[in-house]
Amino acid sequence: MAQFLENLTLFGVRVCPWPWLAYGIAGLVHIGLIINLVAVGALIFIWLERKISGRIQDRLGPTRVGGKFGWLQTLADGIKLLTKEDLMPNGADGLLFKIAPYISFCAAISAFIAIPFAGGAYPWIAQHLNVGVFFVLAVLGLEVFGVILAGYSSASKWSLFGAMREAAQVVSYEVPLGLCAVVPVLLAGSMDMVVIGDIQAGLFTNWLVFHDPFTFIIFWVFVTCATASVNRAPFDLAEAESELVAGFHTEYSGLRWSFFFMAEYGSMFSVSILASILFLGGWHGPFPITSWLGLGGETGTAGWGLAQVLGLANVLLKGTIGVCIMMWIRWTVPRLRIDQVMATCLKYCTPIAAVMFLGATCWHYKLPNKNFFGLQNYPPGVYEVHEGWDAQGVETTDPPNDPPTYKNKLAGESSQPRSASQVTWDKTTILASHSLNSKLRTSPTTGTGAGSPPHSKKRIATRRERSMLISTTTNGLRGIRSILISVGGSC
Amino acid sequence: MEPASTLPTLLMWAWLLPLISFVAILFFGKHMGPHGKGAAYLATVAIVGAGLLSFTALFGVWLPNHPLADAAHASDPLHGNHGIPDDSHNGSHSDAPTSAGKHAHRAYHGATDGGALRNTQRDAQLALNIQPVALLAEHGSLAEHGSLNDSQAHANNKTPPYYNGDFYTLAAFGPLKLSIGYYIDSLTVAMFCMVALIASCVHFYAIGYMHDELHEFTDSEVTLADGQPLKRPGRYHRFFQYLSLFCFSMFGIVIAGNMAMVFVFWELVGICSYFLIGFYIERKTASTAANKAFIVNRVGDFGMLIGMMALWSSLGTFSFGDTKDADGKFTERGIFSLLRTAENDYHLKPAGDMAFEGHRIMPTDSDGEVQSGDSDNRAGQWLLLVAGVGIFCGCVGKSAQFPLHVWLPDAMEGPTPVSALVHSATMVAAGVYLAGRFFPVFSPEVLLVIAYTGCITLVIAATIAITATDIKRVLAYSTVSQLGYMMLALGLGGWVAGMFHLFTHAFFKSLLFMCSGSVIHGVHTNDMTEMGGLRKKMPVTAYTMLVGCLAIIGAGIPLSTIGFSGYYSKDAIIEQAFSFADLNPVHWPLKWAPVAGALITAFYMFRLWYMTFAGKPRNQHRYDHAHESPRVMTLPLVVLAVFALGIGWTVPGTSLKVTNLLEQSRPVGTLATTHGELLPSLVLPDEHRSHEWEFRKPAGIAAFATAALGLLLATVVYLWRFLNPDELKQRFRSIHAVFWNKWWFDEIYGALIVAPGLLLAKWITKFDLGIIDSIIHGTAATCKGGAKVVDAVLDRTLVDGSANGMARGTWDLGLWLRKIQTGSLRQYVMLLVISTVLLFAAASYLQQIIPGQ
Amino acid sequence: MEGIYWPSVFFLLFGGIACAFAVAVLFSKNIVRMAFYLVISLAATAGLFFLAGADFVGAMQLMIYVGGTLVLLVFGVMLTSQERFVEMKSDAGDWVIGIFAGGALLVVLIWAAFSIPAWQGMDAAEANAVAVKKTVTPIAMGLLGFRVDAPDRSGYFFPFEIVSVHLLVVLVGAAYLARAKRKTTSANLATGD
Amino acid sequence: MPYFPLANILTEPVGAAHYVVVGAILFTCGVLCMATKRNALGILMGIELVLNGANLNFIAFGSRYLRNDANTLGLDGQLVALFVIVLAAAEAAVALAIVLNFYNNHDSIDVDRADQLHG
Repeated sequence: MAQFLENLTLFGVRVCPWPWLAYGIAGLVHIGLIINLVAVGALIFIWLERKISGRIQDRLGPTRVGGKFGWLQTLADGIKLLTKEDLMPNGADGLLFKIAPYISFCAAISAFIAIPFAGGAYPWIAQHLNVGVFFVLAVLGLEVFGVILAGYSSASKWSLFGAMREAAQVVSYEVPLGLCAVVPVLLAGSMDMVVIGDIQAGLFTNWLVFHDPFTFIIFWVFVTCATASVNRAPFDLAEAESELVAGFHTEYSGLRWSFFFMAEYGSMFSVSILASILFLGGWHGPFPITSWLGLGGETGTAGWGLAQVLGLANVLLKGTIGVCIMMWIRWTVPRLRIDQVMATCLKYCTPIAAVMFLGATCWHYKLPNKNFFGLQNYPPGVYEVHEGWDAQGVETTDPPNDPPTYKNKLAGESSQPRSASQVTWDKTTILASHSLNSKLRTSPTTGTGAGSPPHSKKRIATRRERSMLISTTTNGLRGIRSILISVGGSC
Repeated sequence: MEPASTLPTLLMWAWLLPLISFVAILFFGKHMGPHGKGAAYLATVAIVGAGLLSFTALFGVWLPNHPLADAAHASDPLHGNHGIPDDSHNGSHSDAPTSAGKHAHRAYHGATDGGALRNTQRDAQLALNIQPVALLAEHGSLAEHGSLNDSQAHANNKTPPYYNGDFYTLAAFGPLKLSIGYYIDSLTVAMFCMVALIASCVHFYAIGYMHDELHEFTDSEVTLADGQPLKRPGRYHRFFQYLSLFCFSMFGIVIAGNMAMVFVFWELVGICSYFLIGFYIERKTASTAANKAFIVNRVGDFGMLIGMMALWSSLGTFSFGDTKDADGKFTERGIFSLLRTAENDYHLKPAGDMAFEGHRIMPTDSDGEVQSGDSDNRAGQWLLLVAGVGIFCGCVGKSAQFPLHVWLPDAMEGPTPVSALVHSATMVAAGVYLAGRFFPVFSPEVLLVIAYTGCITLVIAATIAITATDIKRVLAYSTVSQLGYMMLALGLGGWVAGMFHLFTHAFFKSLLFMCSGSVIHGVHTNDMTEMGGLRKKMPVTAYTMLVGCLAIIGAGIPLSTIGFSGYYSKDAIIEQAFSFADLNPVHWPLKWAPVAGALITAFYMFRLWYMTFAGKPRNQHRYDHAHESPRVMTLPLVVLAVFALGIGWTVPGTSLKVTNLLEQSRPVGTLATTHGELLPSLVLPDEHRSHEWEFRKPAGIAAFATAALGLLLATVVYLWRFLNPDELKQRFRSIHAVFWNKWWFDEIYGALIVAPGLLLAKWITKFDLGIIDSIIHGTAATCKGGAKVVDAVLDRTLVDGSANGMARGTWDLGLWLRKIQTGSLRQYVMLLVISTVLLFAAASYLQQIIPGQ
Repeated sequence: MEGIYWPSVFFLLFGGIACAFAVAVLFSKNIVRMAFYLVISLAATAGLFFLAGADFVGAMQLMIYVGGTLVLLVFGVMLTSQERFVEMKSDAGDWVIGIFAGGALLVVLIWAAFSIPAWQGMDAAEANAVAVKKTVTPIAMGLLGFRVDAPDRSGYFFPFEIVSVHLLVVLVGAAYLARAKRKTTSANLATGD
Repeated sequence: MPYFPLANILTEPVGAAHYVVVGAILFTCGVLCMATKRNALGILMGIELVLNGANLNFIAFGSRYLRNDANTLGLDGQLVALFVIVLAAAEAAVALAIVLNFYNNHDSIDVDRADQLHG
């Protein structure tokens, strides 16, 4: 996005004369999109939840507002919430009470920063992190912070109990959740969600949930833990109405209360998308329709755009289905007791996840590049680890006449004017990360540093990264090494 | 199938299976099935598996690669060289001792196909007994040739085919290597099969026999202080655990590739027999018997250690076989090939170092008065004598030979399956097996010792068996007697005869013991005087036992090839004895003892059978309660009966028979008539000579006649009751007393060894208490007094003073420092910060004021 | 705007936030607010880590410190959150001594930091020439004992294992220490205490 | 006297020294927290601040953006920082357990009450 803006010229005039402006605009656009996604998503999901719960309970749900299905019901609720009085208890800690909902909301939104909505060489993602999975889990863990602060600052016993339960629960469930998430990372050899999604291209048999029996089991553990970590029924102990009135948000009303709900639905959506990317193929449908139709191809073409939009639709659809399943569970399964919740985590989820992790590792070691269906059609790039080091740990130098790559362009090394179609892609760039750091450090020089020759051989060597191909089709020592490296890549 | 690799593997697993079973039962025995019943199945499966592997090794690997004599003469290294006359040795043996005229046997002169002829004759004679008259005639003609030619002209037999190597090297101390190795020839394979087969039968039998142990066991023979019989938990799984270890140990001896390993497993067998004999450990008799077996065996093992040391110090190796590299060159020579070198025509000759070592033990003997051989050689011969007799001492202990035979009858205290195993295939067989294995090391003098030992043993044991009334005790002495037969056969040079008797005896003796166990199981007593007429109650036991009895007395049609298994082996031994006595008339007892033994054997065996199964019941109560044993016990009896009947037969249509198999592993250099070096008059005949009609006829007739006479006597006395045994007992009271009291061996040992030992121990105790202790007490008192002085002068003033001073100083310092320790965490942190800053400041200041920076 | 070096701007931003909220932690009286400020300070520190090229460590800082340690901390706060503990004042004397000692320490440290020329930083061109290197795989390989970045340096496999075991022991020990004590006396049971 | 390059901080890259200064401030704040807070949890927070200040130094000395010469710690700095973080988590768990125990026994989390070890 930023690169696009940076090079965008309208009528011969560069739209963004300064790189920082391009970055600023790109950031604003991303933020706007994500906030819209969460907020509008929450609107739809709240309506959907009411409809689904109605149908499950053999009634109609909202029917009045907005026509036949009551589809504007949430909007009406929102207006009602906006007009409510903003109450704060007398004994409350004012600052924390006010700031808590925003913390939850921000955490829920932040998770979307690293979530890709369409893959490929030029993924649709706000910030392409090479530790994406890790980042999303970390940020989701932050959400609990708002809940705890809310519980504490409300000066209410109900709230405090809810917050305490929430803290215990989320902290416990992060362990099996992380263990589950490590398995796709291990199989892909990368924590980059784009890579994890892209290795599942092709038929649905390539989805990691069908990779082997262990991933199939661990997918369900992941679903359980994800449900628990976003505090949904049957794990919604923090807001157990029957015991704690409304738990941590007992004292909240109006817009602050709705922020908590937006955060909840946002995080539901984000863990559903996370599950779909990690296990269910992400932006790849069950059948490779895009490749059958001959879509895709050069970046920036219409076919490519259509394929990306299809991928976006896939992600959103899978996420929505995940959210719907969570609703289905909520209105079907009774709430557990807190000790049952903890037992589920500590006695079942964690050991199962650990054993399945081991099993998946063994499978990967014994049958590399093979899935449950015995197919061998993972793209070969899956098991390559691309770094600037070869197997002996020696930094590799490039042949001088390598084609310019994405990395080079990002670093502003090439003086040629770039359009998206001219960029040559190779395998390495899929994994090429442009972290916050690299962007900050290199982008200001793109304008000024144009045309400057490479400084030294060392610089070329360090800038260009070579792929380290680890053959996983042979067993023995090399197989072990591949495991080590994929574990290493996943750590 | 490459035998060099498959044989060790197969036999190794056959060997290890019982070990696995043992370990599994050791750890999980109690939890295997109800009351540990699964342990029995595990042990049985293990031994049956071992048996299957052994038979696979025999029929699948050994026999296809080593065809028996008839099948391929030329390819067989054992027989191949018979046809090749070795002229080079004619000269060297021309000065061989006298009595050449008596050596009127096969003389093979150069160019003819004499070897093939002889083989054909011999095999035909053994197998079918065709036309003895014609054979006699041929022998006669050959004998004339022999008188013309030198009797020693035919070559000695080479090393038999074998495979040896190491499974695992435990340690190597210079040239001495301690390893778990294997030495596999046909004897090994056959022993494996025999041991596994009998042990399998014993296991099956024990499953039924030991069922008492499944639940709480009431030992009626042990009375507690309150008069109640002992009650204890059953030890079913423990029994099978020991059985497995026992089989493992026996397999270990058989497969062992070196003396050290033999010794290790030798002792393992000993400890297993200790466990099993003392299985009813609460019974005083059982624990005493176990101790007795163990201690008596130690006496023999002491001699064995001496023999091993003699061999090791002079030969420098423990290994039996030669180690060769890929090119067939020797890398390391074994005992056998060191002592019987090809240069020496495989005759026993002391190795180079033995003369030197021999001087150590026989320093005065260097001025030899015998003309044959130089003095060095004689010294070496003495060392060989020491080594051979030493090794044989071990065999004496293990195989219960005179004078160490006293433990075996007492070993009856163990459960009967153990007796069956100990008396047939494992413990006592180990001794005979070792004697057979070491046969190439034994010089003629040693063999003479062995022969006399066996001779004495067989007669004494047989006489004791006549009077014994305990059914198992009769069988026990019969075992001792039969072992005497084996030793006698080995000592007379009849290697195949002795080993063959080991095999046949194993089958019929285990059969007899298991039958007796079945009887005991049925009537709950060992005492034959309370039995009688049981034939009707337990027919299977009775008739299988009858088969066993007929086998042990060697029933068969004389001078034919039809008979029970014992017929073949015992006749072979007697033939060998006749052959030996023919050359050495001085040693006439060795000729007549086995004949007399055959008579006594027949008598006491049928005495046993009649007293047990025939006639009228002597104890009606016991008779009424008698019952046939369950099928799991009788089935092994039938199996063993079949083997006891037919183990000596040739498999129809083939040349497969035990003697032919054993012939394949005939020890190196034993197929020639040899002479003693120390006793020049001693002549050890070639074993094949005994098969000549000249000896076959009298031996066969004598054996048959004596056996028939013994049988008749037993029948007269115990079945028809023409003679009242009680009257006989009264009439020959003194002889009966000798026999009944087992020749007073136990009493003599008690008076000669145990009592002086106790007396000596008492004296030494007095010495210990009176003199050594007083010295120590005096020293202690002196030290104590000195210490008191030092304590008063040095310790209290100097040491204590300084220590107390330091302590006081520390105390005062602590009191002062105490003020700083306020217990407040925050003050500590503050102190840390301030002192850090001060340190920084000091360091910076110092850096500036120190010159040269 | 053209001359601005953006990483420095972000450094100022994050560093300022970190320092400001650290000071806020110091001077805040309310224990829960202290925890809250601490979270912000630590998150800003994570931003500084990102800025220094240690993206993995930064993510770890977010996840473990901000997500884990502080949750524990807040948990403890709530377990002990009675009015008398929420605000505990220290002596004024402590503050005075503390400010002086701490100020001296700060001065010493800052003075030391700037007294080394090599730590002053590079010029812009030189800094731009520094290669972008990813750290995740090298760190992971380093923890597994293979140093791909500096083959002559030793790996961290053994410390990694020790720390793993250490963590396990610590967590078990902590659970043991913090377990609920059973009141065993019958008097307590009778009074329902 | 050292040179304080604060004037052109917006236009020039920062160096390790700047990071060290931030680390020093965090460290000092942490130490003062430990020295002045009576609340045991406050002291824990001080410890966390101190550890973070130290971590910042490790990262700074290991970063090639701040000090691109042969003497950087390289990845070792990051690895040590990782260990510090992990150990800090462990330490926090134990310290919290101790504090809770202290609270259970003394009904207080005032460290000034924990002076049984005074001399």
